[in-house]
Amino acid sequence: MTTSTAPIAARTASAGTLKRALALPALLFLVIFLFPFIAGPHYVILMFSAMGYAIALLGLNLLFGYTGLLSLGHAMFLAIGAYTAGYMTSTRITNFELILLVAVAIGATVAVPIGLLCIRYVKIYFAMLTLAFSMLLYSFLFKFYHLTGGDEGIRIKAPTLTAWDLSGLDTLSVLTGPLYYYVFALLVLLTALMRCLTGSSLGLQLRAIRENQQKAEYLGVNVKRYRLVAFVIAAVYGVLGGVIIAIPVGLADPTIAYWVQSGNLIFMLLLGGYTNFLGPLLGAVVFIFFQDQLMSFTEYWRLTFGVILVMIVIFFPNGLMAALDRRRWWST
Amino acid sequence: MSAQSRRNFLKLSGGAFALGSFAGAPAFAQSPPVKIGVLAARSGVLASIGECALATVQWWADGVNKAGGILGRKVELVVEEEGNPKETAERSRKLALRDNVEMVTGLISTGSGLSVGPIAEELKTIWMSWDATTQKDVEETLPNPKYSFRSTDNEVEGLMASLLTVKHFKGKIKTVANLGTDYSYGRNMWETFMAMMKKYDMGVTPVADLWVKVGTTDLTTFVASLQQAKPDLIMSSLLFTDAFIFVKQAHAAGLTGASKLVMPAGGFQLNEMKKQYTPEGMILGHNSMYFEAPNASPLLKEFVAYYKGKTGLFPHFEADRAYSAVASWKAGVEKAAQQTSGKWPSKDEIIKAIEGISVESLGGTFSYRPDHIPDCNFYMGFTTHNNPYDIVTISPVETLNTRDYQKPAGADFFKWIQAKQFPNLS
Amino acid sequence: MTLLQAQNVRKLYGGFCALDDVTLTINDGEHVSIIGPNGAGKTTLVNVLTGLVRPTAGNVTFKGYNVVNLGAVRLARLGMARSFQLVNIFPELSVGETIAVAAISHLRHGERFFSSTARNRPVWEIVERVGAIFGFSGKLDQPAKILSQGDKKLLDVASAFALSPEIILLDEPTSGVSTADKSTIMRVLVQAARQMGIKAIIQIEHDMDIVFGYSNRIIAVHNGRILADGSPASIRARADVMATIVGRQYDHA
Amino acid sequence: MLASANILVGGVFHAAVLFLVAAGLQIVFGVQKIVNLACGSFYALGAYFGISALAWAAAFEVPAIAYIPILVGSGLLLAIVLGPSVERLLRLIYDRDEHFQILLTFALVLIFEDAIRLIWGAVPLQTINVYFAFGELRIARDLAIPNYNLIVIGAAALISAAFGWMLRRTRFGRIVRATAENKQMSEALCVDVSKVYMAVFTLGVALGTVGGALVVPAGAASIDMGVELIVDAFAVVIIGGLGSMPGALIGALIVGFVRSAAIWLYPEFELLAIYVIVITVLIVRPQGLLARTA
Repeated sequence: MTTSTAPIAARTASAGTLKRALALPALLFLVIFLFPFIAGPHYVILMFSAMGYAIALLGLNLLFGYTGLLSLGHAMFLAIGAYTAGYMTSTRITNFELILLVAVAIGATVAVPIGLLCIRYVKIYFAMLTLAFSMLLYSFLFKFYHLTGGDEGIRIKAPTLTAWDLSGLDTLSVLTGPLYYYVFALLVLLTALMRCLTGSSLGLQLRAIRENQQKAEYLGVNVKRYRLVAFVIAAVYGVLGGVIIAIPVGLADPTIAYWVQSGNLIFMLLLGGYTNFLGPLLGAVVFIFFQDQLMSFTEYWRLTFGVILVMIVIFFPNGLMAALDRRRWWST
Repeated sequence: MSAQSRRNFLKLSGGAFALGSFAGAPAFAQSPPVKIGVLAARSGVLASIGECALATVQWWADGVNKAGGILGRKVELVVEEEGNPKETAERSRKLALRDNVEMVTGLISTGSGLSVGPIAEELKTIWMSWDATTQKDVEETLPNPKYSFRSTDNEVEGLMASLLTVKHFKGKIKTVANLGTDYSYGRNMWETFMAMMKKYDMGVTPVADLWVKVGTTDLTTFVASLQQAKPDLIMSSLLFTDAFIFVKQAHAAGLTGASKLVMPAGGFQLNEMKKQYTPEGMILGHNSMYFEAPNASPLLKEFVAYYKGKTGLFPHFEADRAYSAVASWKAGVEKAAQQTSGKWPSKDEIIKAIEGISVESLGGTFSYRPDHIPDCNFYMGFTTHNNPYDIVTISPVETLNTRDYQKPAGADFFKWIQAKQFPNLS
Repeated sequence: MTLLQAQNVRKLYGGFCALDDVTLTINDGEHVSIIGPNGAGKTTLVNVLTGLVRPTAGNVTFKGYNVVNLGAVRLARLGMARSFQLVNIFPELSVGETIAVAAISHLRHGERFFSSTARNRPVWEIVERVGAIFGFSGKLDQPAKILSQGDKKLLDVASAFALSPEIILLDEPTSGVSTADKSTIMRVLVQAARQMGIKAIIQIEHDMDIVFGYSNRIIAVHNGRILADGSPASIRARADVMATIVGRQYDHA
Repeated sequence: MLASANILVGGVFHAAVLFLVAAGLQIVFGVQKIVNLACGSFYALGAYFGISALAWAAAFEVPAIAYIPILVGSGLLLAIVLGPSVERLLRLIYDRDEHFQILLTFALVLIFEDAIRLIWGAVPLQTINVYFAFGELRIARDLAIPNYNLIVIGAAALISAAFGWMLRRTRFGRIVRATAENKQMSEALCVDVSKVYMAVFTLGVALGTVGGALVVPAGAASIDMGVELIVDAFAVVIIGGLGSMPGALIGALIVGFVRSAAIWLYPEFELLAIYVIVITVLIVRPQGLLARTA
């Protein structure tokens, strides 16, 4: 990642600099928090799925930004999340926390074997192997329709929360109300957790692995184990994101795992700025809302996105955050 | 909690462009235009089908506006794209919540139908579907839909094709093969076909069961496998580009000489079923609209001329699906308005009016049953080369009405077939 | 007490015999210089001793474990560190962070996923101490990629030292540095070794002033075989060895 | 039994199609270490452009034997226009991490899909009557193999042979292989690497466009054919071994036969079979069957 920026600020940042450093994330979370009061229901539901993408991208950036592994198959974990929600709600288990827990369990159990295979490779081989696995899942979901519903997929009914009694509300007010803030809390929690992980020895050692695998090994960094840890954490975040993204859609179907969706996830990451901890959050929000407007504006929105991605890759590799976070408080 | 705040913080003005054209439209009263949301596929396999249906809706809107609009209000189309289920769900919510359209019409793929159906009910927005119906769609997901009006059951085409097969090939065929399109529609067709073969104890044994992924462009291996199986008759539910590519490559390999072909939905690709490689005597279905229907209505003739002029192609049955959806809704609005003395009726009143309504659509009379499933004509027949075009046409044209060939509301399809006495075909 | 032992080690690259039947032991308190002409097999020897390269025959044991089966990570944990001939650093990481990676391994804090590294006092104490010894105190926050070539090499060595290993193998630590600075670097290495409690240093070296000035044992390697192995005085006395290795009589003042 | 010969030919035909695209992917990766996600899009563009070229030529009542040269010519022409311009785009980021090069080609996939619909529209297109213009090889009463399929197989074999000969025998081939082995060294020996990269990338694109043009008469051109084909081409290249041309041939034959066998024996398994093979190869022999060590 020759274009990355300088490392995290000096160990003991003074109070002033810390305050300024927190301004950016605080603003971002404030906007998301206040969104249901300031925007119409359509946009609030868009933000709902943007939060799902943000969570998935936080995990993916642990792989791409921190460990330097480009996964072209991360959408398979979105699909695992969606189908878990589908299977559970269709057997009348609609408790949201339970769905998330089961999704995490399944995501982790799938991610460990796949991770063990994939982390032995880097660069192009890792990208192609992850792509092959996601297309394997796509074909399975598509072909074995007795189990997975094939192209029809599986219906996802609106989940229920233990703390809140949602029975009185219709799906729209659930999505723009209590469930929105539940997912918001989850986003804050998972962002804090990821911040803690990347600030811990794991974060530093993953970056060392990214920079120079051999040197890291000779300094006692267990490359295989930490790459697997990063892969499984990324998968778990991906599965959680998958559950959240699928709820407003109300359907888990094979197209979620198609390889072009994994490409879009990386696009969002680049748009936000993968060399920045907050890149995933900003990338998800900007991409979702920009796509919403672009799709209504022109039927050739893929062409426009393609051109934008070319511009980002060539001229703005560090994405939007590089412009916003001048002092690089949050760089990976 | 969900604030309906008017002050829209993001001021992301809906970029959706209005489509109704103005050529010679009469001056409209100051009443606001009636916005109709259109979800049309623009990319991937469904692109050509979506574009045909969209062109039909646009033609319908121009006609309506020229004749004074609906209850004096000009029709304005807000077009969005039918993509994968996630994108389609977002677009349908945008139409309902952001553009607050009066009604949403569209959708061809089953996946997007399954996600938009519940959203239409949730947002209390009338959805007049073009296609997007499968067995599963009907049973569990929307047991008694209020705002969604869906299309005919999938199996109708399979039923009719089976009856034609029984009528013309009973005793003449021993072995059959399936070349199914690999999604729910294809499975429904094959299950229906085999159930009908059993009902009329045709004594046929299936010798091949092949499934083609939608959009495949190289079917040489499928053709070769069918030649290996040597079936007397091939029932193929293919309906996308793979449909005519199969016929073309089958002809090249001599398969169409040996086996009879049944393509209940092949009419989707009527412009590509060239005489050059499409055999005569193939059962070809045109669903609810055949551009050369025997007693074609002036409406159909006018539309076919318009469409051929605009695109150089003949319209396929998605045009009728689109036309019947929007025309039924307009008729429903106007019928409901009689009770409300000309005032724009409420959604519930419109829904009640549409149930049981029947309109003159491109493919003939089209009416909605109380359970929101339509009844209409279906056209099927044996292909022939004697026509002035470079494509095959069908003759004689069997016109069958779904009243006799579509299971009643809530019935189990396979039990219904066993019991039903189908009228014998002409 | 023997730290590192090589038994009848042979290494063939296709037909070429890089190491031919090498047996040696490294003990506590030794500062070994490995000398020999280019292509004599010095780097191959260090690579075999550190498990980077698998010997064709024979084996190398460190604290009773076979070096090759251990792998670099467990070797580092057990107390063996090395630097590389070509500079091996983390370009995007800061100087402080590079040293911190080694400190974390040494302190076994590698699994502390939920405590912030920035507030981990023991790690940064090692970083500051090693940084001070190697003269990086002012540059701890600079990304490694903008350091000079010499500083990069020094950082590579410094990070190896930060592991506080028992034995450290250095592949030409002073190469590419002006002769004036060579001795300052050597003084830093010796001082660091003493402060970090390093028991043995093995150093590939070409500069005879350094070899005879600092090491207390010299191994002369030629054509993959050990020509001579002994104290600096005994090696200098061997005219044949000095002729092949140095090419002339060397009389260190 | 004869019919199973037909399945064999079907498998070889599918393999020929896959080989043309995979070879384009392979040569570009071999030399420039770039995995071109847009190889399928060039294939689709070649198909559409081939249709337009033939339609244009039909206006001049061109004889049947001219069809193949027109198709191949249109593919080459398109490659000469597209190849250099895309390569110049990639050149801006050669110094960057290879992830960025893959992502740039992903952007091209998005661009080309819409560009095709913009230029040629959404309705699937067919060429004028080429497929039947070359008659057929009658094996039995109602069992024939269209000669056009054999022509495509022949063309693919010819192209792979010419390719192999070019790489091994010609001076340009040696330079290409040298640059593949060690870019710095060949630069030091005053090889203008940027010209080699341009030529190689254009060659890769040409394999895709010519492949698309040659194959389209047997079927039709549809918008999403590019996106679908990419995944199969990946499978071929992984199985055969990244960077090895003979590997692309072996990989294409394996995928071609596995697909036709699965279609006949166990349809559910058709799609899955390919990916299972890919993953087993990547685990057992990561560098692929024929490539040198990874």
